Amino acid sequence: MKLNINIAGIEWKNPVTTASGTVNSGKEYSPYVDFSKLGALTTKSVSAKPWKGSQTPRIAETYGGMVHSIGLQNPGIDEFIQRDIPYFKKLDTAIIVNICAREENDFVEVARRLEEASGIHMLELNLACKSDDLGGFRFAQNTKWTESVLAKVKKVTNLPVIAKLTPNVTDIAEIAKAAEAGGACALSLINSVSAMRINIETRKPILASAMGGLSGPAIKPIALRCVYQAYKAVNIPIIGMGGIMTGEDAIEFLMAGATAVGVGMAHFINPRAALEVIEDIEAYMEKHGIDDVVELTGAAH
Amino acid sequence: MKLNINIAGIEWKNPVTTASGTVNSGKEYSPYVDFSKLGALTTKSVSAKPWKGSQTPRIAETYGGMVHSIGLQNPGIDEFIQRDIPYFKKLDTAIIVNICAREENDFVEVARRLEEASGIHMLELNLACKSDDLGGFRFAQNTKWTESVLAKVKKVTNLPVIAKLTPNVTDIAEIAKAAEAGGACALSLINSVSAMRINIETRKPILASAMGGLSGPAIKPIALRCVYQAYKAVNIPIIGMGGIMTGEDAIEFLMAGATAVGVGMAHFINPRAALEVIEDIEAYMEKHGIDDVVELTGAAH
Amino acid sequence: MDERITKEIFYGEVLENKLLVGEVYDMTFKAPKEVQKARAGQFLAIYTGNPSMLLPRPISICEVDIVQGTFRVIYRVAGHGTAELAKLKPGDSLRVLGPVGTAFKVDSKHTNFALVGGGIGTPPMLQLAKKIRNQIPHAYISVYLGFRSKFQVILENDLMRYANEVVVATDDGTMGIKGNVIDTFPPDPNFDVIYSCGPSIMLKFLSQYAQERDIPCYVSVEEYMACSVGACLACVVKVKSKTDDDGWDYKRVCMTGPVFNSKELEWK
Amino acid sequence: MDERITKEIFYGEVLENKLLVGEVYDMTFKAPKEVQKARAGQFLAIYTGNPSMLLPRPISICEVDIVQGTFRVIYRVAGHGTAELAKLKPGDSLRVLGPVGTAFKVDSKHTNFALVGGGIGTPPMLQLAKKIRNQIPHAYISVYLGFRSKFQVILENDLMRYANEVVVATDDGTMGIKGNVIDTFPPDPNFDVIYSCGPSIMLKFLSQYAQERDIPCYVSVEEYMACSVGACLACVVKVKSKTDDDGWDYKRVCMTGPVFNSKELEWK
Repeated sequence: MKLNINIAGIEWKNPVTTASGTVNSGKEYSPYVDFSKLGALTTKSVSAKPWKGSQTPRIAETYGGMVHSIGLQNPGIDEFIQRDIPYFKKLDTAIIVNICAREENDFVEVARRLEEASGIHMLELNLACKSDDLGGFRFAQNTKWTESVLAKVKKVTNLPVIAKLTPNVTDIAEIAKAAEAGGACALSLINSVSAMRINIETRKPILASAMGGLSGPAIKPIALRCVYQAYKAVNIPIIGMGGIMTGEDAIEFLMAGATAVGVGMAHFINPRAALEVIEDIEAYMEKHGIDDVVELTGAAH
Repeated sequence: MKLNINIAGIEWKNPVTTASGTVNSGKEYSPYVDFSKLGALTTKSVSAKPWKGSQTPRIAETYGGMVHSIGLQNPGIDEFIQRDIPYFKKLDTAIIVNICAREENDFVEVARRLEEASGIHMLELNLACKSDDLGGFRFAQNTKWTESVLAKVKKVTNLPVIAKLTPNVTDIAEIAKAAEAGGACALSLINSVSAMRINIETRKPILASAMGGLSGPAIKPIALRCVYQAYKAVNIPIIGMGGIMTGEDAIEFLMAGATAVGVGMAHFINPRAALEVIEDIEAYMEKHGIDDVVELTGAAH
Repeated sequence: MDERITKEIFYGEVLENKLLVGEVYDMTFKAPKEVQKARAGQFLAIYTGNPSMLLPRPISICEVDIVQGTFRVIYRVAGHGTAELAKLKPGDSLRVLGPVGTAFKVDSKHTNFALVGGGIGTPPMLQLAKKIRNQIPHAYISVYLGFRSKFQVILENDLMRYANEVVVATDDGTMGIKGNVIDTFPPDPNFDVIYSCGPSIMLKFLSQYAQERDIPCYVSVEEYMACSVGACLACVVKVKSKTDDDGWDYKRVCMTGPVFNSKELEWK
Repeated sequence: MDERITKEIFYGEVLENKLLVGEVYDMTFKAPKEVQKARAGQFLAIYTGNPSMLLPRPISICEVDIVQGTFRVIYRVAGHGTAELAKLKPGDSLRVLGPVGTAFKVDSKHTNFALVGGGIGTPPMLQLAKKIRNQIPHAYISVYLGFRSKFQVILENDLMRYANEVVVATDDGTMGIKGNVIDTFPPDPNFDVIYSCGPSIMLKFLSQYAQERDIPCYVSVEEYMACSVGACLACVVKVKSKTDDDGWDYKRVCMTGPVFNSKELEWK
């Protein structure tokens, strides 16, 4: 039974990674779960300079999910390289570093720094980042911005570059095509869905930033739809994510068109969630006589 | 304590209506709940000609919600007028008829027919309808289409026209503004979120139409965000809906900027849900010493 | 208001909920008021109790006991929702909407009844057999049941309480006749009427069979449901229509059905 | 792998879960293995058991009984999640992550201890008092508690098991001194150290008080949490930083805290 996959020349021992932002760089969860058993570890976003992130409260629970505005707090690429790369070297899994930026140049800058560093296998651009240059919109809310930033990053790195897209668009297919045109080796779908909660006692939004991203099983059907639509639109592989809690969820994503999946918020409910997803996929394949996990990709089309 | 509101000259005895499509024209639920106690009753979409709707399966359960593609099955305006208007006359509530169409002219045609009929208080245009004329997109996925269809309908009717918008857009604020410019007396926010489920045993989408709309408490935070953004963008009232199960949910919508709320899928879990929402709002107002429900509208801004 | 509020969600108290065969459970619960209204063929919309699975599950009434005030339902754990029901223990509370839907109509002029159950479609046949026996003491009730194998057979003995004969077929021949349920019919049937519930492929063949022989045939059909009261139009089925241009129209299983005259259905 | 899997989610068996005062519940549950690791000041992330509310609720450890193998937690029903916990009955199972977070450090050189609890911040003071008493038998432990009214007062008697004195203040004067908890301090305190948990406004004033008098002061702070293990960066608090340009940086309450040296916190 073949569980391993290959995305842009990078071998994953199985089709499961972490969704960026949910396990930081992996260390905090390491007493609970061995991330070396995953196909890949996707880090929290790192930016050129340190970002302090949002004011608190940063999260609010919702029905079957949570809205969050962490504000991409991170120590910046310098400290990231110093602090996390030695840790990654102890792990036996593909390392995907997610990059955030408020302007194109910063995406390029961080990509350049990571190109120089060692022990990194893939980059993932968080194109749900908002930019003042874009009138407060997100990079992946426009085909030109999406293609442009990817093309510029591709120029400075030989690492495969994954484009992580936002579902907060009218037409995910056209954005997916733009990412492919820009040189993305794969798409990560989806980032969180723009949302909010209000505290009816204080009469204020719960999040200090008012709005944030919705994650968790509540959004899984939206994420599946985006993967399904993008699969029809592009030829590059898709890493599906959004509310995956179980192997059944993951298999839905594979059938919708994903080659791999990311497990995110599920870690907060069960730190071993990603491992259990792998086990469940294996059990499903065994039960259904599937020899190679890639047979599941796009099976629902 | 003042619970009644006024939208475009139409008096609602309280700020609660039904979300279109969930209670048909009201009759089926009438053994379970007295819709005369609501501020308004919003009907299922009616089109110029009879629509058969989607193949089955038409629904699939999701975590905290459901995806559905009923395909707007309805008997067409002729039978609607004959069958439902006599029933509406027995109800002591504002009647809002929701209209669906695949082309502008049909919106106009149905509005004209309803203008001639009696016993109707408001119209609601389902601008989440897809159109071949629009390349398969939805009317409310484009500012021009939104404004245009509203303006045309406004020409043939004196009834106030509500624009029901889809959340499946990059920028709900600009669509809201277009609807206001087109002459909408109010916005209904939100229609369901494009989504899907896959059956991992049959390896097919569960819905015959593959994709459908996600409803239920899962989408409430998305709906709240849309209401919050639209409230900042327009001056017309907003009817908030999407996953309202309780009075607390409804109050969040009011505080996000809604003047009224629609209760939808909650009926399937509790046929008395809308009445309980009214009771909960009253209890909240009493507890917090609020004299007029409109004080809650936009309180979180 | 001319409309009166006559219906409401009710709570039943679980008395028993036991594994019958395979993944099939047999649950009895108390709801003295509501059993009075129940008729053979109707179903209950049972809520899972798990807030992540909000929609009720439509489950046929297998048997009602007016004296004890109990419903009996037999259901298969087909997914996570029914798995929640399987967890219920005696004393637990069950949230239910119903009974809803149309009933099997029994014509007192009929004498020879064929009741045909396929797999998990068998349960409603029990209350129907009971009803026929009560209404027509001299009725000759033949029950034909089809299952995958002997390990799935249910209700055979229960049905014998009311039926004159119960004939079983299994796909693999491990019990009764090997083959499908229609293979068990007598060569020259004298059925006045056929009632059935089971997989749609079985209902389709049965419908054909009945039509060829001009035997009235009533079938209970299934479809994904949301509201269970006729409002949402999720659970529709194609029904022949003389006025419709296509010759068929969608009817609601929860409202016009679940029991249909098989002649009216548009079989694909 | 150089990392070893040393931690996992565990299940506790509820022994007692009773209403204490107002909306405050007192729950004891068995988890013999995990109590061994618990230290005063740490908390447990307790799952609601309701699938619509997925995140665990951070709840301070009130008391551990190593012999009985039990945790005691006291929590207020502040929302739907804690309302789910309040429904738990003896024999029920409870899903828990932890103990997590930093502990109150007790310096054996200290003699005079002030433990200050505000409202639902009181519970962790109990295990702390117990720890101090065990570690420093001759310690003089003064406990100062502040509540809205006498109807909210909790743990006064429990604390007397370990404390030399327990002084209560209420906002409305219905019990003890009328006013806030700092009003109950002696005019010339000889505190070697202050420990506290309570509303942030109280902690802020207490921190000021301690700093003016150069008394070490440790406070346990609260913030909305998601992962409880330091990964998600939801539960941050502003901590003074010499290297940061703004003079402060965000630290994780679940990891660097919940117990902080009050001097390190950036009070707004």
